[in-house]
Amino acid sequence: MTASTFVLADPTKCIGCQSCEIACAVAHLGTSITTAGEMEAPFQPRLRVVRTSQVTMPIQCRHCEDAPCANACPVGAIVRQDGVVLVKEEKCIGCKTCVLACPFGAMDVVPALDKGQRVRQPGLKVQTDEGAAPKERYVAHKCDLCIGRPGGPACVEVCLARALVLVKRGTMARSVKSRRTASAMQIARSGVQPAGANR
Amino acid sequence: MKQVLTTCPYCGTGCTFYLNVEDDRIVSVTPNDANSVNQGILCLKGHFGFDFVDNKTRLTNPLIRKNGELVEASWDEAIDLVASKMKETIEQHGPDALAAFSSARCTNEENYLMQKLMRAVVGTNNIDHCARL
Amino acid sequence: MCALNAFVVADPNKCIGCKVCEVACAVVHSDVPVKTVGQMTTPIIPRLYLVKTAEVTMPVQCRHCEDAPCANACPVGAITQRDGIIYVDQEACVGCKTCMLACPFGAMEMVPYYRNGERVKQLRLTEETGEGPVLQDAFVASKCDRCIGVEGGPACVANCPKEALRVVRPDELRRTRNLEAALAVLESVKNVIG
Amino acid sequence: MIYIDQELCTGCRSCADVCPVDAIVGEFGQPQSVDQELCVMCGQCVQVCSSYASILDEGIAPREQKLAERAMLPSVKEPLFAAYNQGKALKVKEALADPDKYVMVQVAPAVRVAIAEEFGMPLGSLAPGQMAAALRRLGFDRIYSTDFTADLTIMEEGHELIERVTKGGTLPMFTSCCPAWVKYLEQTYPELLPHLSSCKSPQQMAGALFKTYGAKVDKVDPAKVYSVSVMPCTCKDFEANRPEMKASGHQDVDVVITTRELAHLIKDAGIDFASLTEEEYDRPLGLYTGAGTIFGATGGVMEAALRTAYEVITKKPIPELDLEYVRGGEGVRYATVQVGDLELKVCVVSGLKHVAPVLEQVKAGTADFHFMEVMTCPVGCVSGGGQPKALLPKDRICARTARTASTYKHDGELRHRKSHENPDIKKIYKEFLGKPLGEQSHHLLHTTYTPRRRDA
Amino acid sequence: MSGLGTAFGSGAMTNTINELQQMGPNDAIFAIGTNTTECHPIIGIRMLEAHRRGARLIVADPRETELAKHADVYLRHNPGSDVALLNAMMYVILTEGLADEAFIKSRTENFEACRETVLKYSPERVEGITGVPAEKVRQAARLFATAENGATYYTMGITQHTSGVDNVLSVANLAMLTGNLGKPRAGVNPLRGQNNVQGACDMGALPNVYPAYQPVTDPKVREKFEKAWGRKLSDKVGMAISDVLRGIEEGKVRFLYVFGENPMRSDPDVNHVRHCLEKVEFLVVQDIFLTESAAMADVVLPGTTWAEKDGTFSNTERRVQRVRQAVEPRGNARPDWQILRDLIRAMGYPADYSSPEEIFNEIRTVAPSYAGMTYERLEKLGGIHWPCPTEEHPGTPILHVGKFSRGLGRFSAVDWRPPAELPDDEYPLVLTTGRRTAHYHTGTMTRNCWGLDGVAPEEWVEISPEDAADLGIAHGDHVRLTTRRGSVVARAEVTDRVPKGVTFITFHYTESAGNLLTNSALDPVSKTPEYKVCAVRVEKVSA
Repeated sequence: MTASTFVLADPTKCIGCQSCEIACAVAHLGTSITTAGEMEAPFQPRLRVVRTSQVTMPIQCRHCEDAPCANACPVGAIVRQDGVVLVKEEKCIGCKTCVLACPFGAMDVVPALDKGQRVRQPGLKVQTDEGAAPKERYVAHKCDLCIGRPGGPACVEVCLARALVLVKRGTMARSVKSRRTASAMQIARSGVQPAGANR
Repeated sequence: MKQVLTTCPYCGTGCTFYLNVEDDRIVSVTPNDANSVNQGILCLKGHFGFDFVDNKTRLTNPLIRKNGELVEASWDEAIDLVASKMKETIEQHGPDALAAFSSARCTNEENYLMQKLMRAVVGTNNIDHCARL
Repeated sequence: MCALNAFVVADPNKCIGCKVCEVACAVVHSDVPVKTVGQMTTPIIPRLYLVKTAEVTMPVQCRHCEDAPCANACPVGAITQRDGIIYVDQEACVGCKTCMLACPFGAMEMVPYYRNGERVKQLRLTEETGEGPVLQDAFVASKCDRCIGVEGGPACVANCPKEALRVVRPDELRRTRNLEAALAVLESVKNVIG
Repeated sequence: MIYIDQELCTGCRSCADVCPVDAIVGEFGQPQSVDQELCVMCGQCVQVCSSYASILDEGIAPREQKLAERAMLPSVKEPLFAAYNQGKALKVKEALADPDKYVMVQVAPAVRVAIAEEFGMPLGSLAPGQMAAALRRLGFDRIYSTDFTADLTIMEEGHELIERVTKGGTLPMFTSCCPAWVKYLEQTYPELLPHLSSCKSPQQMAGALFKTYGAKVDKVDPAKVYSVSVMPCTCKDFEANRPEMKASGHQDVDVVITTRELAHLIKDAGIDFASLTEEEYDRPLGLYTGAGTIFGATGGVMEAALRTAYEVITKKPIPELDLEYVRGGEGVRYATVQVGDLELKVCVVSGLKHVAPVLEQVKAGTADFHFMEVMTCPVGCVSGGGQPKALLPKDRICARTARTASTYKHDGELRHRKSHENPDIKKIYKEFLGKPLGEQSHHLLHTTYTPRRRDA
Repeated sequence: MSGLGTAFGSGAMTNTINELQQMGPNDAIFAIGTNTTECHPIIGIRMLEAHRRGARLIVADPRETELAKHADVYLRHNPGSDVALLNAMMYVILTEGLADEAFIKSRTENFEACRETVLKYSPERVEGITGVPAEKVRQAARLFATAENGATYYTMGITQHTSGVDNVLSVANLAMLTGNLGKPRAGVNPLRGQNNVQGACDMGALPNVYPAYQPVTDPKVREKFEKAWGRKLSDKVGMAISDVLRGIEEGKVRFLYVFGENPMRSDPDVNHVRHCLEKVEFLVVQDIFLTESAAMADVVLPGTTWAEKDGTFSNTERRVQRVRQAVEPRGNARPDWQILRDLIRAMGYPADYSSPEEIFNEIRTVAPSYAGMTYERLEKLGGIHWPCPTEEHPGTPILHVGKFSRGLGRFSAVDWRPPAELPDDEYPLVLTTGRRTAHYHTGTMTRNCWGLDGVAPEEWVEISPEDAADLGIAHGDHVRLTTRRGSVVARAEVTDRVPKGVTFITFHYTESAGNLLTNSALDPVSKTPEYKVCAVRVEKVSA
């Protein structure tokens, strides 16, 4: 089984423009943004830009090998498919346990859409002073790496600062390997010996 | 799909891009690579700032205020009303009683016509735009 | 867009299993004000439940699911959302227990119905006994209502001696976690570059 | 005796946190039990325990069985918790129903600021008159108050202190009215027992008087007198059952119930406590001063003693009656009081867990004070283990504050506020006891202690 | 415009954007009063890339912008203290012998007056005005002056002050002092905030100049235009926007034609603007949406968006580029040039243009800097920088090479003046304004874009953690901002991006219109309003 790939931003490059958020929302629309605007489709990106005086960068799912969201889901609505951790919307009950479980805040719960339109729940009504109205269905919502999109993740493609990269298993492996080599070289050069080696 | 190269309508950078058009509607934007200011990249306004064109609240007919309400009118009616009001004001109060704010968002050609209208046709230099704003 | 429904959740690493949360829950939901044990004439009927097994000790309560299966299952529409709370209208409940079947957390319970410290009786439902028909007690579905209208917020949170319970506002939580995650990346990038 | 119901305990050990003597044993997460030898029966564990018997739990014994195990009245409706004290209300109910028994009752100072809570009145409501009325409705023949013997304790203990200071007795002297404290000293610091005042507690003084002076006043056979006491305390029953407590020639106190149990009895009898009009306590053993009633609060014994000692020594009226410097909350307080030529140094310990360091000083001879009051419960008897139990932790604190406030309010409103000015105290010395520390006093009102150190 | 015109003879950006891509370790970027990564993201990205290649980056801004986070030296100066800061930098350059003496001698004039003034502004002395530690100013000055090439960039953070012209003159002084003009990777570069501000100015949509900055007061020029247009022309300088509004109040102006603008949102002190638009006898608004201003009009003319018409835009670096029609005009809307043409005709003046190209060709005959451009050349070259006097001329990417437009560069002696409105007990904080990446100007376009409004659907006012704590405001609370002119409600973003004492709001949102608050006090020369500083009171409003 291969490890998951994921998208990661470089906070030293990101300018916080939120292009990635729009690109993400558009990529998952299934229609043009003109139509989305006409339908008043909710704006629902699957990554969110953090922008504070300390740090600026989008945060999205890491597609954890042991995905806490999936392990926490009481109804088995979060699964892995070709290394991508995915929400099976039809199973989700909006309990938010996955939101609680995700250490990155990469999980959200948002109105479910069917061809850009919101979906009503069969039974649950929202009671307000004006009376009761059927509630819209909500589902867990997270990065799906734009699975099936020809150009790969839309956020990576649109980023003008080139701050977003798709970290692949191979990239990770090469980087880890080169760090190992560097680390060995450093020890060799500095003459550092493991404790007890002199004995 | 038709692709039309044009210049971004937002900030002053002057990025150029292709508008991708299907059935007379813009569906997406592709950044211009060659010989451009932006060289293959665009910001979010450049990429995603076009759908206002088809917004259903666009003005699509001239409006004339009648009995306090703005009501739809023909172009001839609207243009004639503006022209007659301009003439009337010039006659009664002189050309300097007219003023125009031109647009930093419209084309050079349009700005030229606007100032020409005020200077050559009306006869006043009361023309400005929001460069400072 | 309105915020996601908040909910209370316990930290199993802090919980000692003292049940103060359960008692506090029952106290604020008592329709007769009670301060001391002696004042209580009804059983303690909480809306969260201490789970105590060899592996875990913590109370479990409603997550106020956005698509509340309990509400979608209720045949009489007794469960609705009000002010971000999935709420049981006990007057409307018929005690069918479908909500109990639907809830994946075991957060729904069927409990004896009390009003003004007295058991509420059925309207006509009697049980045949040796001494003839006896009017039965009423039962209703009961679940966490996040202490709607209670000053100081949920009583379980306010009274936990170990601060093991907290109100989770999913949107806020996500924002905080996003920031922490971003700072972590920044730190690691700095380390690699520096 | 204090017990923990093994079926109900979740092993949270909240009780162990409040136990001053580490008598709660068991692993975290497992049902706990009480080491009866170490236990001083203060009942703080009973107050704090929140692990209740749930109606949803089908694996536990039925409620009727639990009530019987706890010797509680079957009519009790309140929820049951894991930690409990063995009740005596059934015995009282039995005695009241027995026409051959002449039932006298004493109620401790702290009961009157708490009992009303059990009937839905605000925490700390002051209700001495309604309580007297309720006791009368229950059928007690004589309604007396422990506050009277608290005044008497001051007379005896005050003189004992003066004597020890002036004649070179063992100093510092410790108060002896808290039975849990006495038991603690007996089992933990037996070598310091000579420091304890030889005075009996007010409960036991009352017991000794009920079946002597009280019987004589009422012209009844002391053997027929049944002596009941109502206490905020779960340890007073232990004290009443000490073998030496038979100065009257009979068991001085026959049975002790807690404030909560009195409430159970009142409810059991169908008495609507809240609507009762106030009634007086019987005389002579029911008339009390403010000094007697503040025994219920930490520092109260000290304050009452100082009010009397000052005037006895200086022969002048004390300039200020409210001695704020000995009042307070949980912990240790010190004060120095100028009494004539004497610079009297005092110490007040509230909460038994704070006393060990002070006792170590006494042992080492470095303790710089003459007189120490010790109360086992956090803020004295108002917070006793037999008091109404607050459902929420924050209300437990509110109740303590409110009951303390009511205690001092009651003190401020009483006609007499100094024990030696209680007319019935003067009368009992004149008619019966003679003088403080006199022969009759010595016989009825003073006692001795038993070292009970556990073998290592 | 006015400032750079005085100093150099031309008010435009002197160099080009793509020079940033050649910048490296010997070059310095000085960004003052520009939130470049947000307002000009492409240029911002180029700056950051240059910085990664080793170019020095100095940022001066009261707000800690994204660019500021990356700066080698970040000068967080108090709003409205720019002249003091710039003079202090020049003080360091002068006193440490870092000035380009040769350049000053050969290319400039009036240096002594400037020098005399600058020497009053030691970094230590002005710390109280700028709030910037003297050592930081010294670092910044050295970093900039010792670079081989230093390019200065600014936007409205410099110009939108009552001292806006002074600020610009100071920036020009600094560039001349360090010899950073007339060469690549240098210059004074005001970044235009709107797609065709440069073009509108070039076309003479200004009260004092004809196309190509030819003064209306110059008789020779006027004669030329009278001949070209066949009409007698006014020799009187016209009214600027603020004058027009006052003119309406005074009953002098009775007819107002507002073309593609929304003064009800873009102008300062909106309540005052509303009053004027209500008062004017006849108001014509030509726009694509029924804006707040259009809703008040007597006649509304539906124009078209840029995608529905042909023409040219001139970008911030004087590069003229084509705009091409991609879709048909919506409904009965018409390209704005057609509307104007028809109106001119209706007024009885000949106008028979059948395409924008014909208009452009007329422009070429009257605007010498555009004379050499044709639609064909623009097509081929992608764009041409003016001045381009002949059809053989390649255009002019860099201005003032070898010689300034006015001959010698002119130093000015500029003293610092405080902003018009300062905080007091009643309005204890400073309010400054600006933009966010996702939105543009009054939001007429971007608020109607699904994605752009999606990422920034509402106003978030920036307030420092210290001020927020003092005022009992938590992140996300609704707050009311009140100035002497009005008040708005928005949500609070508690952030260190703004210093203690400063709050920030945009002017993108109708529902929280920042310009209800701003001060209409003007720079006496440029007539630019002081958007960047006014006094404000902030309070929490309960939900």
